[in-house]
Amino acid sequence: MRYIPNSVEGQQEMLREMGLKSLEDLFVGIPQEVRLKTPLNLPQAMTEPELLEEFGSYAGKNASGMLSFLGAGVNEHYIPTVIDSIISRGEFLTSYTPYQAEIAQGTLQAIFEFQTLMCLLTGMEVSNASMYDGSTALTEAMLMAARVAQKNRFLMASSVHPEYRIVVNTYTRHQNLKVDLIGCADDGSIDFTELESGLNNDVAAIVVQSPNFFGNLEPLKKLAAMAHDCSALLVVCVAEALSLGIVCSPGSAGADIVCGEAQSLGVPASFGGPHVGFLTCREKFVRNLPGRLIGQTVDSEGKRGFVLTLSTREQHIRREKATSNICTNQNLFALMATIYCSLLGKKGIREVAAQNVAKTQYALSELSKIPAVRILYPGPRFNEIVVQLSKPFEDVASRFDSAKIIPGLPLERYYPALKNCLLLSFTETKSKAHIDRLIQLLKTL
Amino acid sequence: MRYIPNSVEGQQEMLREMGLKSLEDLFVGIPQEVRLKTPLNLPQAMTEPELLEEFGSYAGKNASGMLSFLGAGVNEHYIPTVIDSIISRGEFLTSYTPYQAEIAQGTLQAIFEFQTLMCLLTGMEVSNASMYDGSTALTEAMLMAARVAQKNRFLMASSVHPEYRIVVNTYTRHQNLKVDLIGCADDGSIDFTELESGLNNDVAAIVVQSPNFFGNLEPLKKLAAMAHDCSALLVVCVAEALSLGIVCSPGSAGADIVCGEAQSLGVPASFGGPHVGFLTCREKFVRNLPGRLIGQTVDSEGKRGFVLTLSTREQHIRREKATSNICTNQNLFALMATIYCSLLGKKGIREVAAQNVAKTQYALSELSKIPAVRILYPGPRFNEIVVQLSKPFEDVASRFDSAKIIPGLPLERYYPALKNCLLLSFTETKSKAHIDRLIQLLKTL
Amino acid sequence: MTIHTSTPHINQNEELIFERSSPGRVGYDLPALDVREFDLESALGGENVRDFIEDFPEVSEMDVVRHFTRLSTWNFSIDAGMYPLGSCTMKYNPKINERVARLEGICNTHPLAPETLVQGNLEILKKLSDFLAEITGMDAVSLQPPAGASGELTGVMMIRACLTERGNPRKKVLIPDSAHGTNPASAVMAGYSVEALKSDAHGCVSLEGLEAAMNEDVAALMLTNPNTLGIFESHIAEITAIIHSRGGLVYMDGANLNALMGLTRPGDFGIDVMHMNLHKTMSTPHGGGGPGSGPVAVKKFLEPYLPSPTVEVNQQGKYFFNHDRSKSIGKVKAFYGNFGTAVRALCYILANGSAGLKEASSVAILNANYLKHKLRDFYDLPYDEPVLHEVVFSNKRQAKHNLSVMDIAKRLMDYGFHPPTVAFPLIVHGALMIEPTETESKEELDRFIAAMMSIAGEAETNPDLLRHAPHLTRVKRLDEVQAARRPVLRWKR
Amino acid sequence: MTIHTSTPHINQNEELIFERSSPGRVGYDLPALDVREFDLESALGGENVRDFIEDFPEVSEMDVVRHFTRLSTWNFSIDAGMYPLGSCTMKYNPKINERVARLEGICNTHPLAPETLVQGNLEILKKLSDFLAEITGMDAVSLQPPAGASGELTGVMMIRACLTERGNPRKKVLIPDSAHGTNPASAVMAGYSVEALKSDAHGCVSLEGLEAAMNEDVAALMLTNPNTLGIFESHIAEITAIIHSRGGLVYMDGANLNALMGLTRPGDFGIDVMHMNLHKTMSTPHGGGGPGSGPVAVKKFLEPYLPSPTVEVNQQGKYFFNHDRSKSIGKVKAFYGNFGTAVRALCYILANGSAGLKEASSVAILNANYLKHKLRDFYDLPYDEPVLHEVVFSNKRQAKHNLSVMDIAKRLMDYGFHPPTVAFPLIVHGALMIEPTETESKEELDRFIAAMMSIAGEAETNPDLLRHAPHLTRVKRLDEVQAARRPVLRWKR
Ligand SMILES: Cc1ncc(COP(=O)(O)O)c(C=O)c1O
Ligand SMILES: Cc1ncc(COP(=O)(O)O)c(C=O)c1O
Repeated sequence: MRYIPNSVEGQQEMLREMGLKSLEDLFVGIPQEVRLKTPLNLPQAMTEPELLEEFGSYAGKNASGMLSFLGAGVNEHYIPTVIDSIISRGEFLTSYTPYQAEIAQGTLQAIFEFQTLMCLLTGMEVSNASMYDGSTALTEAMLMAARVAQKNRFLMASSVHPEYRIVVNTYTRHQNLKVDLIGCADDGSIDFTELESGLNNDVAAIVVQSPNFFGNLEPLKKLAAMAHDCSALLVVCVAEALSLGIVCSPGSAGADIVCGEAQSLGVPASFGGPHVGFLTCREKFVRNLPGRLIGQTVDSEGKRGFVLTLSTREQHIRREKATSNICTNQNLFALMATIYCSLLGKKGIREVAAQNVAKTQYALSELSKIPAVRILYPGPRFNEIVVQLSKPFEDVASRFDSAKIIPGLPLERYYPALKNCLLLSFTETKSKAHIDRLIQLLKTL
Repeated sequence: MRYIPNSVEGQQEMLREMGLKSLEDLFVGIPQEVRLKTPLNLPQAMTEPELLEEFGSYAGKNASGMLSFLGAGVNEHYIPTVIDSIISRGEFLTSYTPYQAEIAQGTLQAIFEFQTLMCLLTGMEVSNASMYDGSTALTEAMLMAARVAQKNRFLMASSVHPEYRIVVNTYTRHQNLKVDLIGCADDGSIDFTELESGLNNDVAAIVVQSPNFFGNLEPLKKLAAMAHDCSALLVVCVAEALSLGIVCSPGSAGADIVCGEAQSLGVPASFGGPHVGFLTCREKFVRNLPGRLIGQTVDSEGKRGFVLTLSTREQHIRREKATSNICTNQNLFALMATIYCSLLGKKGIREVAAQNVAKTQYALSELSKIPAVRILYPGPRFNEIVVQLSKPFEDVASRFDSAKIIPGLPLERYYPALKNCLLLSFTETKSKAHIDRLIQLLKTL
Repeated sequence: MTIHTSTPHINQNEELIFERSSPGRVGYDLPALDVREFDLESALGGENVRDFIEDFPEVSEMDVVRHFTRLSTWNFSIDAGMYPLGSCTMKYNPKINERVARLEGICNTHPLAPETLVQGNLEILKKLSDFLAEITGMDAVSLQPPAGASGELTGVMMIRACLTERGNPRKKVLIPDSAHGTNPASAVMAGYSVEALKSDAHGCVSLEGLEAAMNEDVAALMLTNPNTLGIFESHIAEITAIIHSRGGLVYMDGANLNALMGLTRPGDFGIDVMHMNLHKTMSTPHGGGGPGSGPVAVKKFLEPYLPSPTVEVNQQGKYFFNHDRSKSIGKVKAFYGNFGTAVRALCYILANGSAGLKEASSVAILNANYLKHKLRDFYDLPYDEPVLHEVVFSNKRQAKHNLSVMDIAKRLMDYGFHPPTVAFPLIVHGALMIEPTETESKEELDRFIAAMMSIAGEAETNPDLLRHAPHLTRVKRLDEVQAARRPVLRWKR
Repeated sequence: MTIHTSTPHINQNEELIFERSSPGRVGYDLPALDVREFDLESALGGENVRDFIEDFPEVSEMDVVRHFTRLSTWNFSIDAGMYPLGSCTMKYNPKINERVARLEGICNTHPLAPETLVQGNLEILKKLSDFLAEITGMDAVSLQPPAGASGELTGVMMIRACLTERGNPRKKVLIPDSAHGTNPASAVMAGYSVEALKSDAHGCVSLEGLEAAMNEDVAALMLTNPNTLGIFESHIAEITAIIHSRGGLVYMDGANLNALMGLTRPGDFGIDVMHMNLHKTMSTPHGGGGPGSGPVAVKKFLEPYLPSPTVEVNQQGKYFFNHDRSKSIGKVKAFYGNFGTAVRALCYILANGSAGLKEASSVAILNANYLKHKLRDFYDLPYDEPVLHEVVFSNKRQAKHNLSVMDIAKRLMDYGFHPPTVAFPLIVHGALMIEPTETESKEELDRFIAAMMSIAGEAETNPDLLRHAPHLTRVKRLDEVQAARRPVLRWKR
């Protein structure tokens, strides 16, 4: 096997040195009765050319050349070429968690930069080194909020990403945490009457996503005030990190914990993963923060360096008392986001975000001219729009297929009430011509 | 411009420090009358997404999915993935010629390995660090032979790659060297009666290619003996380097200079370049060798290291008296060949070569069953075959196109006598099914 | 240094990207906006419009390439040298995996695209699940957990769901004291309390101890096999019998699967549910700490509780996601897990085939035993048992010279090797946990052995050499205490 | 060291690939042969069948990755730091160039495929040729020459062909003594003798000298403009007039085109034929010494002599190769030149556009002049003339302390910079030829300046520090004399 250096002869030589005859002699620890007697039932080993053909055929079985307006937390943005050429370097790609700091300063400094960038984007004081994705980042944020607030009831907007809410429920069920859903108002933002009726002093945190699943921005200042009035926290989730390039930071609005998904920052859709979650908070909560943290320090000669720190929060030290069970995170993808933010920079991050707004507003004005299309949730939005078709979606789906357009996400699956509704995303990757193609088709439905 | 770090403000600051007002002030050296007054007439700058679209469209205008049997010195072989991931490392990709040895040992050691590998493949004693390609390697080999032999007449087989012969003529014309062509016999090898009649003591060298352009092996031992009998050299060109994995080395047959094209060793076709030429010879000729040479030495502490050496042969020292004008060579592609040979190794280089033989012999036996196809040049061959169709090629060309097959190279363009003849190549990348597809089609012509 | 394995070489300094920043510098460009600029106030709402982000970097593309290229040269990596981190299976990460994972048609697919348009991806998920089931001898697999810890949590949640349906979720989970920290942490997140099992004199689960601890309050045993000492639990049959006989389930931490492929299967020795680390056993790159992939594999009776959706095939051979699974524990991650990592793992399994995977495990075991054989005279071997893919030594002998295991680890850096895992497992005081993997050659192992021997010698003759190591790195030993005492977790102007 | 630009760091040792070899090891695999093994004797002829190649390496894929990865870390590169090699234009090599050049449909095309199947490639060649003609102000371009020297040879051959047709090829070529070594070498290969022109006090062509040298035996002048001192030949009009008036042609070595883009055009100041180095001006990577691309550009009257084939378009807008060109000099390389390099160059030109190329040259000039301004008080400036993209100092002051220019160069390595070009041009004794290019930032330039100043200081206070430099590299100063005296040009067992 080309991945295994030691040839059969080489193996024999090693066995001889150990005074053994065959590899079998090394398996003595495995009781005979549980040894596998037959070979595994797997395909014959494939060579490189065969592997390329095999995976080429998988790729071929996926549709290509579709014009897609899918977003819903996995957003199509332009990804600078530099990112992949840097993360392809073996030094970043094939190194482990930086347990031995003196020979891992590259990863450590880069993630220290990631932590700083996440703080700048969210307007918070501390960031961890990454979470698996937006859904687990939100879940950990809520578990953290419960620890901090020492309470167990949450008010969560129903406009939080449905996939995230399922993950939250999967975890919280086992922590006797109670999560009450708050519906959304006609403009798309959280329903305040419902919220007020649910809010009281045993609420650990109000949990919203902004921009929310329908693309609308939540009134965070107001929410922060309400939460703080009954000594609850405001947890804000951002599933479209790029929005922070043009939308005021949750930190500046008074959020206590800000988490989310940074896939928008240079990470390919990749069928839903790997992406990269982030989790930031106020400094005073840092010892309740889950996940790895990189800290600055000095070496024995006083030179600046970086190390993993505050590990007493973590499982390898605290075991069952740890703030979370997370160990391996999404380091390489946090690096991708770091490179993306560095390339785009102060000017770029805002320009890209502004282009998303402009494209979305153009689409909005064109969509509003189509009688057969109703636009829901008129509130302020970043780059997504919910529309309702006058016809059942099933009846027209084939029309979109033949036009090689994926119009967006049918919402009924997640929101049974939202019949024939589509969630459409309009990013900087969509030209006016692209948008017009969609509009033309919608007109003919 | 994203490639230029200094912003306009930054540029102004530098100008101020120099006591200047504008960039214009720096152009004083350029006389006003020759200054360009209007902008260059070039397209607007393109962004990355636009560039990807642009080049994607070029790729789209090239045919894809064709089954090609083209060879003729640009051979389709499987290229291990490792090669590209290694040469993509900035340390190899973005470094210059290793003039400063202490910070270029990576390139220097790798090319020292290349030189060794070329010596092993060709059976020669010395190799240079690479030539532009097979055609210029052959040309330089002949210029070198003239210097060594102190004679100016060559006998060159007409079965040497036609493109190479054109390049040879382009150069030799200016060195008053005389190149007489020797035709080939019915079996495909050089015509000995012609050769003998042309051979005498004022011949500098006999020049053959083996395998020759028709795929046949030349009787090198015999040719070496004849050449040496009249104190001429034998120059052997190898356009299909992989053949050396299974065919006896020209060195062992008595060749004096062996040159050729190493594209077969891990280099993509890339529409004819960049490829990599090699030039090897007997030790005694080394001071007449053109091009760069890497040599082993020690540092001030006695540690092994490598440097560019014997530069007194080269233009930057010897100027008009240099052995050649070559400066930049094909270093990165010599590295690719080095990685390829390392991966394939002793066992692999022979196995791949043997597979080429087997596929070619299979094709040969199938072809010989087709009445409408005549096989020329029955002599021993490596992986190419010349066939003659009973119909004019133009009449059937469209049949191949619609079958998405490129049957091979029509030879008439290079050899007017060879009407309706095709040169076909059968490498390890062709499955039995591929070959059968071609055979089926040929049967129906 | 007697052994000639590394030499210091010039290496670039580099500040933080923020310190490289200079006003007006850009490293990007964007196609010009082809629709009219829209008034941000009215689009976003006046109070929502953000100004430029203070302190965000301003650098050129060249600055970025150079910054991160320089940083990368400060890292040790598998591509550069032997990385024998115990429990981490740092094997060669094949380049072909990276290539196939980057195929346009695969890496640019949206998780919510209609299933008819992503049949290729579903086939990848299904194939990999089936292969992992075959390798582990289990009946069903979910690829959703993004890492090992997440796999553990998923597994324990399923155990809880199953027991709850049987009438009693029970209260606690038994975990050997040699287990990885994620085990207890995961058990707790699934709502259980944890009871630690003391390992016996052989480093294994003590049957007596287990007998004593096992009762109707115990939901499950979380077993790592081979355990973190590299030892296969020889009483595995008795262990699983004890748990099962009293209505408990057996969870296996499969992080050490690299010791078992083709040799024995958890499904055949009584395991009910387990996770694997594809970023260990299946050669997917660690990327400096992730992404990973921690699939869970279960026996038939637990299949209903697997996370949703599962990937299935209908009669027409069309693949589809089954979301309609009433007993499912739910989801532990949005969508379908770290798909990109799954692609690489599938490529690795296909490249190896049945024989290749068995050879991988066999040679991994050979290499570990070779190290054990060669180093046992120089380092204390707290548990001298037959080991499989890894071996654990301790610093007991060197401790006589007041040398910590960290001193030995840091000194190894000067020899050009990444240190083994240190201070884990916790049952070994001053543990040096060495896992060479099958992709190291005898020559590399011999160089490592020579380095370890040389260090053992230095410990006797010149302990300070270890105490102040590393000497050849661009930063000397870093002060972790100060980092924790006065945390600086981000750059500030 | 006062300036903190680099620090030594651990770096792996690595033997030759042959020394890593071990019997039976393989780093490849091949699909099983699907046709029957054929008797090699009968296929190749008995005496032709070769046995396994003695001493060919036997290593695994992992060995290969590690071997070359380690080697790579011994190289300095643009991606790692400033590389101010005069005359080499070591600018940033954009990553997007590498990506587009690797597009399947582009990199896997065969040069002899029917033209109808490679229209995209022909369009690439045509577009690039047209753009280069516009940039240089010439009328026609051939992309065939694989490097600069080959471009020179091609150009001079064309001059010879043209003059021959005019009745007399003439005998010699005039070349300033400041020219690059390839110029005389190329002229000779084209069948001319060479007469060197002494530069005047300003480092430029002396008009008197030229007047005196120019006669009916002179075929051409080979001029480098700006010349190798970075100086634009201010009397360019007179120079070309003198040559033309006596029936000669003017060739321009365009290696320094990075100083001229958008500012002035050779075609507009009397040049008849020139070459460019795309691997300098157009950002294609040097790859440690190639591949390059050295297109030739000519005025209309020389077009018939361009190498064959040329790329043309017919009325239907279809591209085709024109091989039927009776006056062509022939071919200087098989096929169409280094196509892959051309793809990268086209990508660079398109990325920059007209304004971008002008900015590139302008900033390249700015950076060079900034260095000149900052360093002139520390290093001797043999020709204090207005310079464009590069500046040449000498070691005159340091020579007082018996320091060679090499000592200065080697010492720069300790500071983390690649040294400038040394000992060229030959007209400057102890030349230090510095070309920063436009892709270096002011900060990087300032660090380089500080390093050069510090070294100037060390030359006074501690010359041995320079004499024994470099100190921080993995190998110390290498013995080039021994290498040449007892050449070892290959590994032997
Ligand atoms: C034995 C063991 N279990 C569990 C884990 C946790 O896996 P992960 O880091 O992927 O969450 C690890 C990896 O560190 C491990 O070594
Ligand atoms: C001024 C000048 N002319 C010609 C050349 C030769 O170019 P190449 O090395 O591409 O043959 C060079 C490059 O070294 C050069 O600097």
